[in-house]
Amino acid sequence: MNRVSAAAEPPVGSEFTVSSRRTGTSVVVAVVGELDLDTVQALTSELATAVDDRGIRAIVVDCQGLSFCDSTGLNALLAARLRAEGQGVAVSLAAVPAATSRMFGITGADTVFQLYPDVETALGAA
Amino acid sequence: MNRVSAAAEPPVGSEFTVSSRRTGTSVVVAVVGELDLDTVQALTSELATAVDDRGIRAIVVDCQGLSFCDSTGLNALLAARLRAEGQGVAVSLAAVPAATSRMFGITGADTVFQLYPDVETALGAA
Amino acid sequence: MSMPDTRPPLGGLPEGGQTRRLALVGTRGVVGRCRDFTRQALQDWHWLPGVTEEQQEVAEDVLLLVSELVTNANLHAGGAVELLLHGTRERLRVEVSDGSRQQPAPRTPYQASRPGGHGLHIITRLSTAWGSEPRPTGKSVWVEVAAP
Amino acid sequence: MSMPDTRPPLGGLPEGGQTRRLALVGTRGVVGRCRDFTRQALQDWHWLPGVTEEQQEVAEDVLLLVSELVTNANLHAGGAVELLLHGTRERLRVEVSDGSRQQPAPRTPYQASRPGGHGLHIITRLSTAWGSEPRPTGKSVWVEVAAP
Ligand SMILES: Nc1ncnc2c1ncn2[C@@H]1O[C@H](COP(=O)(O)OP(=O)(O)O)[C@@H](O)[C@H]1O
Ligand SMILES: Nc1ncnc2c1ncn2[C@@H]1O[C@H](COP(=O)(O)OP(=O)(O)O)[C@@H](O)[C@H]1O
Repeated sequence: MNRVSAAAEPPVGSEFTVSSRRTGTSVVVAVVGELDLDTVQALTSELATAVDDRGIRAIVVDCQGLSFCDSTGLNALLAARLRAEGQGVAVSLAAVPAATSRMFGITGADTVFQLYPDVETALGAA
Repeated sequence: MNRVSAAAEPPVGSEFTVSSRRTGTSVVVAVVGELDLDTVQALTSELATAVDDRGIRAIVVDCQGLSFCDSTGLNALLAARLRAEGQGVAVSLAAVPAATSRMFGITGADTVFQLYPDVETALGAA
Repeated sequence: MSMPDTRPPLGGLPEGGQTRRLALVGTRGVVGRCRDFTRQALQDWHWLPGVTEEQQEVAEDVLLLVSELVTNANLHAGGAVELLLHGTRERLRVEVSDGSRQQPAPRTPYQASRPGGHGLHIITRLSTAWGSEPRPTGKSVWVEVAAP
Repeated sequence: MSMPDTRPPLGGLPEGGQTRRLALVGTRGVVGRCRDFTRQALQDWHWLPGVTEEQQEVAEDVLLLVSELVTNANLHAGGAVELLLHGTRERLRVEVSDGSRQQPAPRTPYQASRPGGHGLHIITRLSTAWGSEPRPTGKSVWVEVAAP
């Protein structure tokens, strides 16, 4: 067998991953990495799946690993919240890092979302 | 002044741009390039803006320049359609190229969307 | 013994086929890069440009399949780690490996009008076979397509 | 004559400042790449890592501003063509040029709870000044931030 190997392009400076775990009627969606125009679709898809999941009453977005978030990320969260509201599902945010917390203050997002210091507290309130 | 220039990385193989123009109560959203996970957010944002625009009754997505579309692109169109339906806005597709047309046949999207050979016909039907 | 193959030879493809691998890092811009890499292989292997309409369509199907596999690895498995193409005169095999042990599973019921679940549906319809295999640090999801 | 500047010198920044340019092609993966490029400049110019909390915050604001400018060029102007950073001891200027003559305009009313319109709101709040200037083949949108 004839093998041709291609090297990867230099690693990009950031990655973004989203993962979900369900506990009872809540879903915890954990976001890790830099959330922006290039990466947002993974979060949009995951939140849409969670919202559409019939048994779900609450979605907690675990932001502990969120190393960057701009208005594109905020838009994804706001859009999911609007959709979720229509189906009686609450969306809250946990462990928002300082930089994103300031952005939420500037944009008023801190008055739109329930914010919790950690996932456990958020789940307790759900 | 001290100048440091950085060369661009090699051009990527594809771009994706979305642009809108309004005619009466319709918006024509033209998509050009390859639509996938990396590029979809531009379409999602533009469609959301069009759906939220109070005076709009119909959105025609002009696919003439769409050189690639996978299920991520389809999902964006389907999600916009669901949202638009809720607000009495019709979403139709015009000038869908052959490859995407086949994908729409496989997924049943051709039974979900009104498809038109060109934008003019779509606007006439709106 | 089988009949002699009268199809035009697929250039660049020795007996036993050829393998090309693209290592991947991160999730940014990876889907398009994988299609570009595949497009190049399809050209070198004379699947592209397709001489007949059917050939052109099969090559386009392959690009769509690559896109669906890599997208799924990015959305559901923390990112694609490697794209592997193996072309022979008879078929093309595409493998996308990722770092998750979780298996792909078609969503049911299939709903044409709703977002979600279309990727594996497309894969099922366009490939001659597909599956998933464990790997030391995750799994790989593969599809095969017959040469046109 | 003004008072002598007692702040620690911003390293790598000669009188008159320094300019760095990143040429951009396409829209794929460009937003993160522009932040990486900016992060490097901020390090070289000693804005990062911030010694005080305020310095750290200003540097983070700059990365957010870059992200917003490039995102807007990608979403509303066919893609960013160039990112330009100009740092002096007093301030940092970021310019993102694109190929569209259309001007950015804040969406009104501003609605905190709805998607859309947050980019220019963030830009207005975090920059000391911002604006848009015509260029031969489009325009550039710029922001300025005072050195911490
Ligand atoms: N590479 C993968 N790793 C883990 N799970 C996967 C992978 N690919 C697909 N899946 C699972 O299969 C499901 C169906 O995939 P698909 O049909 O592509 O639709 P979608 O991505 O829209 O959910 C996904 O929701 C996911 O749970
Ligand atoms: N670079 C640009 N070129 C053309 N128009 C722009 C640009 N940046 C912003 N705009 C216009 O300004 C509007 C407001 O931008 P922004 O506040 O970032 O919100 P959003 O991008 O969510 O619409 C956009 O909808 C667009 O019409």
